Amino acid sequence: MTRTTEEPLAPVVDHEQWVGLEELAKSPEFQDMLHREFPEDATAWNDPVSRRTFLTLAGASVALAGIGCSPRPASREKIFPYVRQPEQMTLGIPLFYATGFTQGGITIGLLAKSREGRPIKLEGNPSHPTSLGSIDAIAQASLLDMYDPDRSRRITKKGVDTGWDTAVLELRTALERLRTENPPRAIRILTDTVGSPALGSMIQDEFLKLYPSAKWVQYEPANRDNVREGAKLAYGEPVNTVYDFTKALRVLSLDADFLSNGPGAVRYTKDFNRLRNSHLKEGGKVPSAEEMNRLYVIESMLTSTGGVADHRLAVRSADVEAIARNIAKGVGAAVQEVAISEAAKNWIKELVNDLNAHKGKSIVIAGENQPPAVHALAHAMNGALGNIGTTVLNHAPIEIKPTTQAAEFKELVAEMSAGTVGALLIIGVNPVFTSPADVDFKKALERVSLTVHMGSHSDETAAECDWHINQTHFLETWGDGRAHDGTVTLCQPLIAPLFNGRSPLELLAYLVGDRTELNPREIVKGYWKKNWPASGSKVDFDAAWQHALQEGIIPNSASARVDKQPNAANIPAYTAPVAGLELTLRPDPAIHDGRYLNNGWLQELPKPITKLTWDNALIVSPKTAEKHGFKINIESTGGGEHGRSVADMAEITVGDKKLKAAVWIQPGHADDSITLHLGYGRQKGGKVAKGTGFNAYAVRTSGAAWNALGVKIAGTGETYLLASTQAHFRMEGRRPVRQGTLHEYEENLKENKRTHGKVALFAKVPPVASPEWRSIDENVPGSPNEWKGEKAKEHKHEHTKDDKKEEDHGHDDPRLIPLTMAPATNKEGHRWAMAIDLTACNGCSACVTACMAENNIPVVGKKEVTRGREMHWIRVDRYYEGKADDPDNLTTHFQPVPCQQCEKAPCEVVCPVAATVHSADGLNDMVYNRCVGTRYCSNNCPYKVRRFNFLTFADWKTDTYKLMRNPEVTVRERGVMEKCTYCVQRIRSAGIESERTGREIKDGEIVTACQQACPAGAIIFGDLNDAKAKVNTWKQQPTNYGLLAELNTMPRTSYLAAVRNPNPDMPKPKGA
Amino acid sequence: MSAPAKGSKLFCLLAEYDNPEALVVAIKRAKEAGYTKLDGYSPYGVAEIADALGFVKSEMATVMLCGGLVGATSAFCMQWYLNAVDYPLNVAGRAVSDPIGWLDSWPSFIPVTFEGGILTCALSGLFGLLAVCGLPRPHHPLFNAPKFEAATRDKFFLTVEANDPKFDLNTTKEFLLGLQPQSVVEVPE
Amino acid sequence: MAQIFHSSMNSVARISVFGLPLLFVGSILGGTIIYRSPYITGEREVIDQPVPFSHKHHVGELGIDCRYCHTSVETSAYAGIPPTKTCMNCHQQMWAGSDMLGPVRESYKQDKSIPWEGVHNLPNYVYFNHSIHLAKGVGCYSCHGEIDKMNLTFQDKSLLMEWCLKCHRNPGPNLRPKEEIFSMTWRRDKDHPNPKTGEAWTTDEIIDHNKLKIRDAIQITSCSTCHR
Amino acid sequence: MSTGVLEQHGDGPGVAPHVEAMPLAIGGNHSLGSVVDSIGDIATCVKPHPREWYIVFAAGFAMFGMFAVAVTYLLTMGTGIWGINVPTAWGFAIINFVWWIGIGHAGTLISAILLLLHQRWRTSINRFAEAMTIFAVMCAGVFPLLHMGRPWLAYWLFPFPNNFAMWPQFRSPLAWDVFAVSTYFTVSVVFWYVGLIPDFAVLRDSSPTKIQKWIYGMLSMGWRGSAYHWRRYEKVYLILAGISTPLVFSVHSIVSFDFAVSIVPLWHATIFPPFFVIGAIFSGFAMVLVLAIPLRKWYHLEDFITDWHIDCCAKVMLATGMMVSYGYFSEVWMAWYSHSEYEWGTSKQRMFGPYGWSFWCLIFCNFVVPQILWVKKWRMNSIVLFSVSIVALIGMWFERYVIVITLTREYIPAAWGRYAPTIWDWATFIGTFGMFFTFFMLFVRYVPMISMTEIRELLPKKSGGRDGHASAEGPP
Repeated sequence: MTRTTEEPLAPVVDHEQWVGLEELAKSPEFQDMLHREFPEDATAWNDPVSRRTFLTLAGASVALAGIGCSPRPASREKIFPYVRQPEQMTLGIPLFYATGFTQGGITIGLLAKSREGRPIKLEGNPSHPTSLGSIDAIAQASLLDMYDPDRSRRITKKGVDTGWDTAVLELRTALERLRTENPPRAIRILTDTVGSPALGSMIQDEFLKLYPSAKWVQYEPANRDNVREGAKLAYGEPVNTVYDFTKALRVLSLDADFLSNGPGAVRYTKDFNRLRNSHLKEGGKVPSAEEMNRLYVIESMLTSTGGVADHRLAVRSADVEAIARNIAKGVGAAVQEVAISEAAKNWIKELVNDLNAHKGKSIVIAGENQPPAVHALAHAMNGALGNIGTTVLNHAPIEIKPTTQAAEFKELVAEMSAGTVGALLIIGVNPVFTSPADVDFKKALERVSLTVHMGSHSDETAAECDWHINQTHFLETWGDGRAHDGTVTLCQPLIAPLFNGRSPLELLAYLVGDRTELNPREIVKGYWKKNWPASGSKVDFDAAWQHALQEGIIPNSASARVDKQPNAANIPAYTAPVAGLELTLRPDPAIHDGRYLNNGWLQELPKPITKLTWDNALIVSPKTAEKHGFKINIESTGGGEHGRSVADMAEITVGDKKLKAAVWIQPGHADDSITLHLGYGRQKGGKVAKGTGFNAYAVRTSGAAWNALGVKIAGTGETYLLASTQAHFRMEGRRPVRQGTLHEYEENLKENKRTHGKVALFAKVPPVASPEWRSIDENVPGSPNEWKGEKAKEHKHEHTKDDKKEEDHGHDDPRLIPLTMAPATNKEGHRWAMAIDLTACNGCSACVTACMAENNIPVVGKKEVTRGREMHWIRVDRYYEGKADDPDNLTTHFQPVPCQQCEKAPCEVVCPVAATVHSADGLNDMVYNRCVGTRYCSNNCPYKVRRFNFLTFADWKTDTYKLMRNPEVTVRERGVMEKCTYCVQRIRSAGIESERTGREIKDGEIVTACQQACPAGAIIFGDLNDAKAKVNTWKQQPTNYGLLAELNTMPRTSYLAAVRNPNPDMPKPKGA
Repeated sequence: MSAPAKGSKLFCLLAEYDNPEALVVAIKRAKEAGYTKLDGYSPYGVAEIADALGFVKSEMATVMLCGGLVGATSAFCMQWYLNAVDYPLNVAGRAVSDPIGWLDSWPSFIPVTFEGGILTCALSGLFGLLAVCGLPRPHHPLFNAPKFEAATRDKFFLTVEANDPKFDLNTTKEFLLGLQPQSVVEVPE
Repeated sequence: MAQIFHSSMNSVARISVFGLPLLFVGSILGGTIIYRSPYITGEREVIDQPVPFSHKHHVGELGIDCRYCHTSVETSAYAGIPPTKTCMNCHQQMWAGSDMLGPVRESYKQDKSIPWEGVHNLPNYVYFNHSIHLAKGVGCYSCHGEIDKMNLTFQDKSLLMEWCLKCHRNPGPNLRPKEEIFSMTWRRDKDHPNPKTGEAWTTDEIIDHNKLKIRDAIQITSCSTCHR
Repeated sequence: MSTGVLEQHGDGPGVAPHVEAMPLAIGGNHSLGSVVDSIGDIATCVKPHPREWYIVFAAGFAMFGMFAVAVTYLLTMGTGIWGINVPTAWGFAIINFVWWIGIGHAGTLISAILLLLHQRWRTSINRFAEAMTIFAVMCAGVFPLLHMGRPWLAYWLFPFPNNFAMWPQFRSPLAWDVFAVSTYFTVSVVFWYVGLIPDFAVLRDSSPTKIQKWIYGMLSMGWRGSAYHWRRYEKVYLILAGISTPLVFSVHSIVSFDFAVSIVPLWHATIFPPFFVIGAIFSGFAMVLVLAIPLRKWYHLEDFITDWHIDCCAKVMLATGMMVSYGYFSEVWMAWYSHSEYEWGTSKQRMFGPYGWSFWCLIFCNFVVPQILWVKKWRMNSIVLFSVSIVALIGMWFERYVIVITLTREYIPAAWGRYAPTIWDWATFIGTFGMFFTFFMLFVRYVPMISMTEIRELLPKKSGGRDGHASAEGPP
């Protein structure tokens, strides 16, 4: 039942399959169920979808049976079989459907896993160019949005429920009146960036045609205006630039967090890591500096991209342009040099040389929050470096209508204020919340006679509009979209709309009227029937359509290439930014522009760098904080470093706008710069969103959408409790993360024969019990230290002439003999193991959300996070090396830590009830139903990867969440320990599959959820007993080491040290 | 307390002393006189009285040793059987599939073995003591005797039981009165 | 000094003192017996169903194959409770007017499930998989008993963990040739001989015949085999 | 009931002890009967109880009520109401468990070890020290139970023939704990009760009312004081003392295994068992003094609990206080000498990290303050001694706090955290004081708090006693 053996299937979408749930949702019983606070027996839901009930539900009642509350048979459950069973469905076997998740007009292809008609997990679509099988944290977590109980469930007119038919009729009448008025009153449609061809065509070709007075405006706060404007400056048209990192040996990022934010981040991370591979080449050679890419980053706020950079220069965001001009000049673009700091000059000198030495094999990429000039400069540099057409590919824009959104939006508000707009249809956006502070959208809205809001939530905008129509989630309806390179992506529904929502396509189709196709499926199919990309041969549309649905993409539909060289002439003249504090606004790494604020998975996801959860903050550098007297008090109470930080509050003043917010001190941040993430501080976000963070839109003006200068900040004397899951960032000389440069790697490999090729540099921790490499290596077949049972003890060395030296006798060192009385177990059968490549990991945390979705991990809330009780089974530890106040020379390390599945697991030996023991294939099993909750195992886990249900963390009450849960994983009740299991449910399913058919499990057949999600490909999983397994080739790398392996825990998870490729000619940090 | 009612069976004769030394002398004399069903009563344990009675070594040590050994052995065997034979689980690599090899982790079983031994030893001591002494016996003929309550306070008593082969009410009473008691009373059954 | 207690108190006291430990041990043993009793496990307890479906009639007398209704038993964890449609396949013609089948027709007409009472209920943290048991040669009979003789279905075995473990520790006795998986009458005796030897099947012969190895006890008694 | 002969004084039977040269074990001019009157009459309520009894009992009972509230809330909500979190998965519950069980150890030690060591001064204090043991173990015992995530499944820790065929995992120190603590409790109760049988017989015979006679009569099991019974009784008592001695060591060793068997830096240390046992004795004697000093004043028991007793306890405290201090030194030394980054790093965190104050607090309480006891004058001063004992109790609590708090900063710096108790931690902790004092005050009221039998044995021969010479088994 794993994905690799399962062809994604197109669902049978005759109404029959979905009718059950649709009708059910209308039934009073269901409504009762949803509204009842304490459903007595949520399993007895008379519904075909839950017919197999949710296996996870009865944990509590069963456990209570144990103490005699109900000594009678475990449970007498009712069974509700189908009346007519859908043909392709087999109970208990998941189906995968290709679909897509859209944000900012760009769609990433997904495979949605469905169990008994419920989507339970989203995975990347390997055929999709933006995904290639991986997924980012936000797309992963969008599953939870669908099941969000706070979603709007009705269609209302001025707060009063109306039906769909009434709504459509009334709206049509109203629009018709506006149309026929003389002169016709203006009608406006406001959407976010639309990349969906079907929707675009619906708006442009049908709606706008029917209503000539109508206009379509797109606006979203985290828009790509600067990118488009920059492209226009360089090419005269808004081309869509796609980068090919698989060929780029040198990369310069100008404030671009291209690895974790923006279109194609998943694909770019994948591509970037193709060349960021420290694995030995043929003949056991360390890759040379020319075989590995090198990343230079100039940015203000430390990002995931900056975290993995080989060289990073921290400057104010506003100062990037000046540096960019000088670099551009250096690489030969036709721009003028401008004055920059001495340090920056030194820094870019070698950078420029390096770039010049890699013409056609480099990329310069600029961030979305940089002004158009910087984008134009980046294009100019790429042009000068000969990258256009090799690593930098320009395509026709993928937006249906590329516009300058901020300007359009301002214009719209002006029209509205003037009272000329008769009707405004707001579809899927929340401008009341997201409009810049100097654009009073809310007030302007009052002057519009007909306001219609379509959205998934009854949000701030819904409250101000006459009409509210609840919108479907993308998993509930048909749709299409375009990948970052323009490839058309088809989105299938996985379930009938849970709350009877309607899709924008449907709404517009009804408003246009006189259409034969009113059903979203018909609309999308109809559109593509007409617009199927032309190809040489004649196409049977139905077959091609079916195939495209299965693949999730329409083949060969990427947007057309634009072959133009950039022109540096249009780059506006340089004006030096004023000195002093700047405020940089950015979309939040988890909740983006605020639309996911009610998503618990994203709220609780520790942000890649700050590790903050549930809040945003004014992020400043240590020096700036010192200057203004801000500090963070790690409280000695509660979670402390592991959750509880009391930050000073400050008030920032941007022009005449003020905002009070907490200050977070971030090493690596540029001085005199403040970063604030958008999206928090919503009034009507929902239960989860309530009371979290500070509204950055309050200080965002249309003139300074991303970057404001002349900002003032002053402490207010108040404090604010922030929940950061990791405040301690030093390694304390312990080196949990081992790292080095390519050069050091090579040198050490030469010198260290004694350690059988292990790189001592990466292993500077004093031995505690036995040498770490031994305990790791003996598990690896083919390694010189492979366990050979008793023979290993009497190992007699065949002396050759060259190895008479003392240091060649490593294995005679008594310390090198494993100090254990217990011989290794589990030598036969499967031995599951994992390796994590720290060179590749950029801390994006997609693995964390994937794990939450796969393993039914509860969200605990801010209060519990501040008490150190977050439940993530895999956490990404983040360390800094270097001085906190020297941002340019601060090295950041990311280390994902799941359960290490130790062979001699310290947790097991201390459990008094054998609730955690080893399985025959070497997994550290955690048996939730046996656990009595002594928490001793957690104490004894040196990695601290065990998580405890201190309170009832799992949500047993919300019905929609019950639908979402993975039925293959027990939902843990209060008082039970839990932890990473290597996704044992996947291993067991594959095991049953292989046992049933009498074949072996193939390498790569089982992928863990974290591995599957990881865009960087930093995680590999497989069978140690399969000598050809990829995990074994990883583990034989000299950089392989076990975290705390010196404790003799013999972890099955090991790490490959982070190897960087710094430029040896770059200026060294002071005092180094 | 009045003299025993006529017709009721006699249990013993009870002689009262106010110090242990006198009681010891009296017991020795009675033993010499050939009485066998003798007992001495004191408010606290006096070694010489038991010695004089010829009860030199008690059996309790054996009882408790056996109890302790049984407990310790069964505790060890229980652990081995439950964790190695009945459901041998691989705990932190400290187990191998064969039950004998599993004994390699015997040090882990010592604490429970020890505690098991101590527990059964103590319990066999308590219940053994009660059983061997014929306790609990809240009702006893001696409690019929007047003044016997002083046996727990400050008096020392000698009893010659009526079922002693040499017992004869009058001669024995005479004999006892010759041992300088503070009083001699007849104790009915 | 007067006697405080009547002489009968001697016996009372002794019985209480020496009886207490016995009572303690006895109550534990009693508890373990009660918790294995059919009262607790629900073994052999006949449960009323909305429609008095008789396996005896359908399986024993009509000889319908298990898989006609329990379609996914060979491929999925769940055997599958048949949809109403399956009932109606026959009962549109047969017994079409019978009162007993009223709820079935109602279900079909109103598109509403028949609320069957679950008979074999496992706790939700137990992940039992039908398909692998059948594939390895464990017949329906081993867990469900003589279902062909049951009027209303009942649970034939205790379904206690120790019962599961008994077979997981030594699956041999419960194996049968793959042709006989669904047979209710096949037994491993001389009356059902191995055609090759003419004797009763041995475990090894069955494993050879089925061409699927049986994993050893250590593997299939690992906790995560059933609990995840 | 002490055994053998006080040979260090060279007294043969019948020779009057050198009372002048010896510290006074019994003051005043007591006879066999007056001992019964002065001690037994308290238990039979012939003597009125002082006002302080009512105050302490009422306060204790009120706190006990708070305990009930805290436990109810705990069972309703889960252990999350406490301050525990993921690096620090054990908090107050385990601190309190170790602390209470350590206190309990002094009772057994006084009863058993001092009996074996022929220390006459144990006699006056052993009975209430044993009672203290039992109640302290009860207080200790509730914590491991309550700290479980699912306490209703606590019975899974016992090997009973269950129908899921699962057994306890006997390699876990917690499984050992279950056996150690339950054995310790059972044996302590047996030991205490065996000692009480003759005293119950005394109360049976001396109590004024019929109902008291009936109750004490039942409790005394019909004890008559027969010489045969005495001989067996004394043998059993001696062996119980003999097995209790290793039991005490084993129990606190096993409690220390909870830490020492783990791999947490500074927990994984061979010094833990002796270190814990000594610490237990230290805190136990402090608790004995905290109880004895007011009790002897309120009940006018100066004749039985003399200054000599108090002085002996104080000296034991001083000695054990020095031993635990050696333990603190040794821990730091070994951490440094081991050259292990984790051991030494954690030591530095312990001393100078966020919880450094608690380490220095413990050094102050357990090392600095007991130095006062070198001075005899201060040892003899009830108020000073009482205060030092209270400080020692606090210090020993902090010792366990420091140990548990080690979890906040151990191997992986990224997983470091903090720990702070919540109001419910405190309520549970203080609640166990209520439980302790409620039971202890009831004990004082209804059970002879000093062993009359043994005191009478200790009286000089001229008063009808045996000079403390026992009668376990005479020469053959």
